[in-house]
This record gives sequence, structure tokens and C-alpha cells, in this order.
Amino acid sequence: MGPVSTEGSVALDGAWTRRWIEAVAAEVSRRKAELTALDRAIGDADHGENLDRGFQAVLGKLDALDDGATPAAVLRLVATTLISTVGGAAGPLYGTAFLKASMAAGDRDALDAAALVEVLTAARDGIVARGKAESGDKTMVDAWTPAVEAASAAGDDVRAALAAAAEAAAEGAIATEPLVAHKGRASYLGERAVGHRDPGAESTALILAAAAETP
Amino acid sequence: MGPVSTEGSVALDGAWTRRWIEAVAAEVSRRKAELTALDRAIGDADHGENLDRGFQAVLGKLDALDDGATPAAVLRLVATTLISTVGGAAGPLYGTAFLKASMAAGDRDALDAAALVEVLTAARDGIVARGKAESGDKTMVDAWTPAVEAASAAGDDVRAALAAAAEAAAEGAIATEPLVAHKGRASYLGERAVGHRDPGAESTALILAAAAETP
Amino acid sequence: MKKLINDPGKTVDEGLAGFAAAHPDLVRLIVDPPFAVVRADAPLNGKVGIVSGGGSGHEPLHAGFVGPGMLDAAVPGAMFTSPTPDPILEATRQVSAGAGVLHIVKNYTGDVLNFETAAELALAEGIEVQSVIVDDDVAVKDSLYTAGRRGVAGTLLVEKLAGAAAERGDSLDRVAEIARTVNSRVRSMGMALAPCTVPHAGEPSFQLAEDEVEIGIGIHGEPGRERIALEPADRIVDRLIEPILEDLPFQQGDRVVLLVNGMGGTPQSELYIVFRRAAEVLADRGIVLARSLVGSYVTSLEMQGVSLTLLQVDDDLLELYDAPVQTAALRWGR
Amino acid sequence: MKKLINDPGKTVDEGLAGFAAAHPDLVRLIVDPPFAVVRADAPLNGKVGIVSGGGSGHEPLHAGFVGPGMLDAAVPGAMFTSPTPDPILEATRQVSAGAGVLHIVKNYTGDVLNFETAAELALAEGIEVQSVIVDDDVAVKDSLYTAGRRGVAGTLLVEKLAGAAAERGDSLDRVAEIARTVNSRVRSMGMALAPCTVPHAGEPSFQLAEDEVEIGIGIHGEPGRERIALEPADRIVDRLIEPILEDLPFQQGDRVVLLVNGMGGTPQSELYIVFRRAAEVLADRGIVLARSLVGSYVTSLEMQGVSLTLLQVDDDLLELYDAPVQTAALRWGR
Ligand SMILES: Nc1ncnc2c1ncn2[C@@H]1O[C@H](COP(=O)(O)OP(=O)(O)O)[C@@H](O)[C@H]1O
Ligand SMILES: Nc1ncnc2c1ncn2[C@@H]1O[C@H](COP(=O)(O)OP(=O)(O)O)[C@@H](O)[C@H]1O
Ligand SMILES: [Mg+2]
Ligand SMILES: [Mg+2]
Ligand SMILES: [Mg+2]
Ligand SMILES: [Mg+2]
Repeated sequence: MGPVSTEGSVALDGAWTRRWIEAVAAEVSRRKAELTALDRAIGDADHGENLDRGFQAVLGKLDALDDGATPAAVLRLVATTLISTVGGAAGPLYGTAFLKASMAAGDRDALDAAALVEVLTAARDGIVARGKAESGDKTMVDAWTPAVEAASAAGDDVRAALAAAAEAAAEGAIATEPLVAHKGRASYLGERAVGHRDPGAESTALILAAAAETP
Repeated sequence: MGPVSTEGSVALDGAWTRRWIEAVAAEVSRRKAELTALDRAIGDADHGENLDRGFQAVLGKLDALDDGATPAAVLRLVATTLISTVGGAAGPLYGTAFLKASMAAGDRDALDAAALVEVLTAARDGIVARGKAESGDKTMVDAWTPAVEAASAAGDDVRAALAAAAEAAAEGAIATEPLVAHKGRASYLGERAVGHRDPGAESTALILAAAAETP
Repeated sequence: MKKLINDPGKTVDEGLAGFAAAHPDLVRLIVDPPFAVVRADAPLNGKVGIVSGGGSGHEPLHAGFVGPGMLDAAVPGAMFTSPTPDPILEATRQVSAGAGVLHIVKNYTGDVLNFETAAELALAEGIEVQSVIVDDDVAVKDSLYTAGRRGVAGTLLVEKLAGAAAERGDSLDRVAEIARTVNSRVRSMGMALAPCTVPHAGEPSFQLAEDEVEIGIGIHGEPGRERIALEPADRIVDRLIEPILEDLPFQQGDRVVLLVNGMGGTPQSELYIVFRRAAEVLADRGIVLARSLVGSYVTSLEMQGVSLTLLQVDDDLLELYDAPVQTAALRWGR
Repeated sequence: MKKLINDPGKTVDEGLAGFAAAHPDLVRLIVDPPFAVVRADAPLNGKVGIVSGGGSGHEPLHAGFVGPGMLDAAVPGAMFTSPTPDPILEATRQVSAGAGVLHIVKNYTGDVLNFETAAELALAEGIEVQSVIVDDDVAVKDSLYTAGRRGVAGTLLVEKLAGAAAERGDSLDRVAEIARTVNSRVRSMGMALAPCTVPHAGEPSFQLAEDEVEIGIGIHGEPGRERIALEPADRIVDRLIEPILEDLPFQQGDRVVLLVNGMGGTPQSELYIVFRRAAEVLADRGIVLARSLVGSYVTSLEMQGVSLTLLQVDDDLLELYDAPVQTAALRWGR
């Protein structure tokens, strides 16, 4: 399969999903130290390391997938691999997100804008169900919820929806900075967490930015 | 008893012995860090602390002595106090030195030059008997032996004998610098002890310098 | 960073390999999925299995407590990172002997979620599992607005007493109840003089000035209540023990187990200086020192510091505390 | 200098007070003359008494080894400084039960001289005393031109095996002979990553650059063989174990006890990484690992580093090693 034009729309099929995940793995690897530094300030200095371990494991398994694998099949592989390799809080939370996303994708060959919104919503809801964080608790939910809302407001161009989700997630991550944390390790710091960005919100923004940029 | 003239000769009686030991205690206290620093370089960084603990204890006990105590009585008190408070290598070695010195002083009321040489010789021999160091082994013996020899060559003026002993001990301490150690902790260093002065030789020089300066 | 390691990425693997090689009489090491340390003679017919685990770097917790009278399995994650469900599930299988399995989980989001998943998977295989969450750290406010208290050195006492109950043949319900009772009566608080460095991170987890200490430190170097200027040990002990005593509260006439726990890089002589003052405070309050435990048991790599733990005991709990234990890090009785 | 202490001059006193308060079932503390830690139930009729001691700062050595099956008394000196004869004599009196007393002395000039004086004074009181000098450190050349080898972590094994022999009722001659045999078959070597600071000195005992380690370090921070650039743990283990193996020498088919000893500030996970490689080297040489002991037993305050000790054993020595021991720091058997 040749390179896909970065202009106009794109089919969010299994091959795209795979390219997206490869891009996430590359970005996580590149920005590992930065994510870990965010976690050092208000957590335990391992978020970058955790995600990198997980996505490198995913890379190692992608090859074994059928060429014709559906988006759901790719997402499911990501979910199970993250669950069994990441650990910590991010492992089960991202694992659940990808698992619920995979279930929402169903047997579709490709996702249109409506399906994308369903998939993103399912991911977010999975995280909330597992972690019980509310908006404003200074967690990855603060990146996911604005992303879901922006994607659903973006109309039915998938590329526009992805771009809107990525932008909203990035803004959501920045918006965690003034907050006091109510979940996760940062909650132990009380007022001392103020002024620091939540690492999980930042990695969520990274994941969605990679989606927006994946041709 | 009033102050004694620093000019001319002096009677090395019990009162003098007491003043000498008080001067040693003051000097050890003042130069504690320096002695410990020498020991840090080639030992275990406690020589100043050890001697200071011992001589402070001696100070506390001197008052209980009779005003008319003989030199031997003062030396004996120093010996037993050092033995029970200093510990380490220096405790038993200086303890033995003062004990043997006390025995050599006998029941004399004051030491003349000949008696002084006997006393110094006994002290040195006590150290050698306990520690089995030879000259050139980079220990306190390298200050004591030249001191004994210089005192016995000084004729029968006690002040001249004390001055000669002090000078020889100081030179002996300096002369330990180029040596490799064969006894004590410094012997573990092999060639690496070269260039450092032996702390015990330096404290010996201190003790004898205090004697030469005691009025 | 100066450490006795070969490769920052292999410290957990190699440390566990060494542990298993040193204690073949006590444990076997499961390497697939990586890792679980299982009691050598597990499963023990009809005995409730006890599994604990969590991020590595707190040694001897948990692997050092696997053996007769304490844990049946320990599941170590990556450095300071909760293990994934796979090895927890495998450990649960290996110690399941028909009487059910208890999971003892320190209260961190990651540990809770990963053990939760493993418990669901075990249940789906027909293994009855109960979970007890340990949250003894009074440094963190237990409110709706935090992830709740952390599990710290008190975990050791939950593991010891639950382990003794399982060893004497108590049912899963009873063992879980004992574990919850111990958790409800144990309180801890810690402090750090100097941070530790996670090998793969390569730099200290936090920074303290030459005259600063952190009061209320977590066992992953998470900040606690406050950062203050260094004080004499006795004053620091007072700062740790007051919030503990007030919390339960512990009262005159209570009998307690006092655990003075080193954070990994603290010399034993300092732990006993701390113990001396803590025992003095208890005596002043009329609280009875029933048992004492002093050592580096729940650590944070080479962090320098100490934590205090008090457990309120009655005759029943004391009997469980005194019951024989035979593990790499804790041994007494027969 | 950041330490959990109140007053640099009182660390030994307060640490011992805490130790005695934590372990009243095992020991009593003699404070006049200061200090000796004596087994709670001493003297034991007809049993050979075993006394050891030396400078403080090496905890749990020696006080942590007082109890049934090991020492009858420990005499701690000032920090890193041999005790004076007075408390050694007092300890000797308190454990003398008609069968004589063994002094176990690490080979440092100060320890040897002070124990020598105490033994003479005890003899003058009619107490039969024998002395065994421990000198297991292969880092230092044993020649006429040094103070001889230092006593380091092997001391623990001399104390354990002699203690077991005394506990089973062996005569003074026999217990002393066993102690000498153990000393003749045990060899150690250590290294440091980072120095310790003696409280009253206020500054580190030596300096190491960020990439330097000292091979052959003594337990008072005395320099050893060489200062080299930091290497992987496995290479460091090779540097320590080779001189040990060559020295006795240890040969194919020999059975050994391997002790991996932390210097005080070393996390347990690193000790097991070291253990892993040491066990591998032994296996390669066909040397049989009969028993393993891993922990911080003979320390140097908060120094970071490790030492390796090998003891060549036969059935008799192994029986003594396995015999029950009940002390604050070492417990097994019944
Ligand atoms: N209860 C929760 N709900 C949602 N997200 C959470 C929750 N707890 C933690 N997180 C997210 O997980 C991130 C930390 O992940 P990571 O550092 O990998 O795990 P750990 O905290 O176990 O070390 C936080 O930045 C936060 O975004
Ligand atoms: N065998 C010996 N003979 C003579 N003097 C010795 C001997 N061993 C050590 N010394 C002296 O003792 C000094 C060290 O004393 P100190 O530091 O107080 O004791 P320690 O070595 O036990 O710490 C050395 O500098 C040396 O002069
Ligand atoms: Mg983290
Ligand atoms: Mg010294
Ligand atoms: Mg973590
Ligand atoms: Mg000394």
C-alpha cells in the first residue's frame, strides 16, 4: 500500500489505524523524557517510561496482524498489549480506553466521522468507568472529554474531526496546569500540584495529535 | 603556688607535671580538627577526637589529686584515664606510655635530666612493647625515639633536654611524611600513604612541645 | 547516578533472579509472564492463598515476605510501577488450593486497577478472590478529593497477620476480615532526608536542599505534608508520631506494635535513635509497647529516611503477630 | 551532613538505648562503664561465654548478634573506635559462667590492644579467657609490613559458628578452635560507591568522584586496593570474588557459604544483583553454594557499597551454621 495523500479526507481503515499507532509509538519514544519529567514534578517519574514500554511492545506485535485487519482488530491488539505491559495507572486506563474503542468500532472496515465520535466517546467512558475521575480532577479525562466534544461538533469530515479532537485535547492538557488534583498520585500534593501539567492529559494530547497527523 | 619563671631551669615536680598535662589538654582541644584531618588522609578520621575525649577526661580528674602529688602520681592518673576513655590504637599506646613513665618516675618528688631521660625512654619502650613498631614504620615511635635520643644527648639541664626532645619529635613527625606505613591503619594504603604525616607522630610532637613550653 | 547494576532496564529482572537463586528453599520464580515470586511449596492443600505485589524498589517488600506464615506469592512490577494483571493472575492460579485467594493491595490507582482486573479474570476461571486495600499513610488526607491514603509500611503488618491466619487454616472470609481489621488499626507516616534515583530515570525523584527534609514522604518519593528545615531526630519523631496518634486515635492503655522502618539508605543506628524517642512518647501517653520491629522493610531504593507505624493490638492480633514466620526478610518462631 | 540524630556526641548512647528498649527479651544494657550489650539471660551455667565488640557504626554488628546461639555480649566503642578495656572486662565478668570466655576480636591495632588488656585483667580475676583474631579481608596484604588483614564481614560467620558451638556445650578450647578454623576458611573483600560521614567528624571519610568507586574498601572507610571508574555490577563482582577465590584458594567441589553484605546505604535489590553474579561465578568454577546470606550485616554507617564473603564448609561447620540463632539481626531454626 503506497503513501496516502495528506490532503483532503482519508479513510480511517485498518491500515490507517496501524499507521496511527506506529506514529504514537514513535512520538512516545521521542517525548518519553518529557512525559516522565511531567510525572516527576507531581507523580513518580515513570509515565514516559511506562507508555514507551507499552507501545514498543505493541510495535512488536503489529506485524503479526492480518493485512486486512479491521480498525477494531488493531485497537484490540493495542488494548491487550498495553494492559499486559504498561502497569501502573496508565496501563489499565489506556488499556480500557482502547478496549472500549475497539468494541465501539465493531466490524466496520473504516470509521466515518460518526463512528469516530462513537469510538472516542467509548474510550473516554471506559477511562471514567475505571478511574472514576470527573472533569477538573486533573487527569487524562481533562484531555479526553474536550476532545470527544470537539470531534462531535466538527461535522462529518473525519480529518476535521480528528484535527478538532487533537486541538481540544492539547488545550485540555494545558488547562490542567492551574488545577489541584483529585485523583492519581498528584492528589497527594494538594495545592503543590498547581502550576504543573498532568502527564496523562499530555500523553492523551500526544495520542490524538498523532491521529490528526497520520496520513 | 605562683607562676614559675619561663627563664632558666625549672623543677619537674608534681605541680609542673600537672601544668604540662593541662597544657596538653588545651593543645589537643585546639588542634583536634588538624589531628583528625591527618587521620582522615591515611586512617579513619578520629585521632583528634579520641585524644580530646581522653585528655578532657583527665582534666576532670586532676582536681581530685593531692596538691603534693608526685610526678608519678600525675602520670599514673593520665595513664589509667587514657586507657579507660580513649580506645582505638592511641588509647592503649599512650596509656602504656604514661604508665611506664609513671613507673620510671618512681617516688621522686621532681625529675632531673637523667630521670627525665629514664621516663621518656620507659614511655617509648612501653609503646614499642605494645605496638611492636620499629623505627621507620610511620608511627608515633618515629617521634618518640628521636625525642629520647635528643634528650639524652642534651646534658643535664632539664629545660634543654625538654626543648631538644620537642624539637626532635617535631622533626620526627615531619620525617614520617615520605614513609610507607608498616603498622596501624595507614599500612593498608601501601604506597598511597606516602606524602602524609602520621597523626600519632604529630600528637607525640604536640605532647612534647607542650612539655618544653610548660613553665 | 552510581548504582550496583548492570543495565538500568534489567535491575528488576536481575535482582529477582538473584533473590530466587539465594532462596530456593523458600521460593520459585515465575518468569512467564514476568514476574511472580511463589512460595516453593505452593499450592498448599486447603489453605487460603495470599498474594500481594506492587512496583519494585521497595524490597524486601513483597518478595522478601513470601514463605510459611506470610505470603504465598509476591508480584513485583517494574521499578515503582504496579504489575500488570497477567502475572497477578498467574500467581493467583499457582497459590489457589481450593480455599480461595486473598489479594493484599496497596492503595495506589495503578495497583488497585491492575489487581482488580486480575481478580476478575481469576473469578472467570473459577478462583474465588477477595481483595483488601491497605491505606495506612496518615500523611495524605483521606477525602473524596484525593486518591485516598497510600499504602506504606503498615502493609507489612497486614501481610504478617493475614498470613498467620491463613497458615492456621482460617477461611477466606475470616482471613480477609483479619486483614481489614489490621488495616483499620494501623497508621504510618514517613519522612525523607535524601531522595532515591530510579535507575531508568537516572536522576533523583525529587530534590532537597542540604538543610531540608520532607515530612510525609511517600514510598515512591511522592511529596507529603511539608518541607521543613532539618531538625534533631527527636523533633522529627514527634512530627511523625503526633498525626499517627491523633488519627485512630491511639489512647492511654492501648497496646501497640511499633514498627520503625528505614527507607533503604538509613543506617540502623539512626533507626534505633528514632525508636528510642518513639518509645518514650508512647510511654508518656500511657500506651503500652507490646512488640517492636526495627529495620528497613518497606523501602524506596536508597532513599534516606524513616517511617513510623503503630498497630493497635488485642490478644488475638498479638497471637497472629507472634505466630511463626519463615521468609527471607522476616523470621521468628518455629 | 544530614542525619537522624540529636547530637553528634550522643549517637552511640542513644542508639544503644533504643536498641535495648526494642529488644528487652534479648539483651540488657550495661551503662557503667559505658557500654556493653549483654544477653538477657547471661550468665548461662556451664556455658562458654562469647564476647565480641569494636567501634560503633557497623550495626547490626555486634549488638544485633547478641542472643541464644551467637554472642553473650557485645562491647561497642565510640563511632569507628575500639572500646576501652573497662567495658570489655565488665562484659567478660557478666557472661562468665565457670566455663571460660572467648573474645572474638577484629584485627585492628586498637581492638587487639584493648581486648588484650581486658583479657589480662579478667585473667587476674580468675576468669579464663581465650582470644581469636578475625582477619578475613583479602584486600590488604597479609605481610610483615602491614598491620595484617582487617576483620570485616567474615566476623559475622565466626561469631555465628562459635556461638553455636558454645550453645551446644563445647569447651572453651573447642569453641576457640572452631572460631580459628572458621577464620582460616573465610575470606572477604568489599567496595564502596559512596562514603559515609562519621557524625562527630561532620564530613565524609573519603571523597569519590561521581564516576569513581573504591575497590577493597575497609569498613571504616579505609582505602583499599585501587580506585577505578564505575563499572557494571557484574564486573565489580568479578573484581571482588577473584582475589577471594585465589586466596584460600577455593577449589572445584568445595562447598561454601556465600555472604553478600551491604555497607549500610545499599538497597537490597542491588545486593541481589550482586548475589546473582557471584553465584554464577561459583557455578562456573564448580564450587557448590551450600548456603546464602544476603543483607546489610557488617556496615559502615550509610556507606554505599557491598562486600563478598566466602566460607569453606564441611558437614561439621554447616551444622553449626544451621544451628538455631535468636538475635535481633539474625534468626533461624528454633
Ligand atoms: N483515577 C484516574 N482517572 C483517570 N486518570 C488517572 C487516574 N489516576 C491517574 N490517572 C492518570 O494517569 C497518569 C499517571 O500515569 P502513570 O504515571 O503511568 O501511572 P502511575 O501514577 O501509576 O505511576 C496521570 O497523569 C493521570 O492522567
Ligand atoms: N603498632 C603501632 N605502634 C605504634 N603506634 C601505632 C601503632 N598502630 C597505630 N599507631 C599509632 O596510632 C595512631 C592512630 O591512632 P588513632 O587514630 O587514635 O587510633 P585508630 O587507628 O584505632 O583509629 C597512628 O597514627 C600511629 O601513630
Ligand atoms: Mg507515574
Ligand atoms: Mg584513627
Ligand atoms: Mg508509577
Ligand atoms: Mg579509630
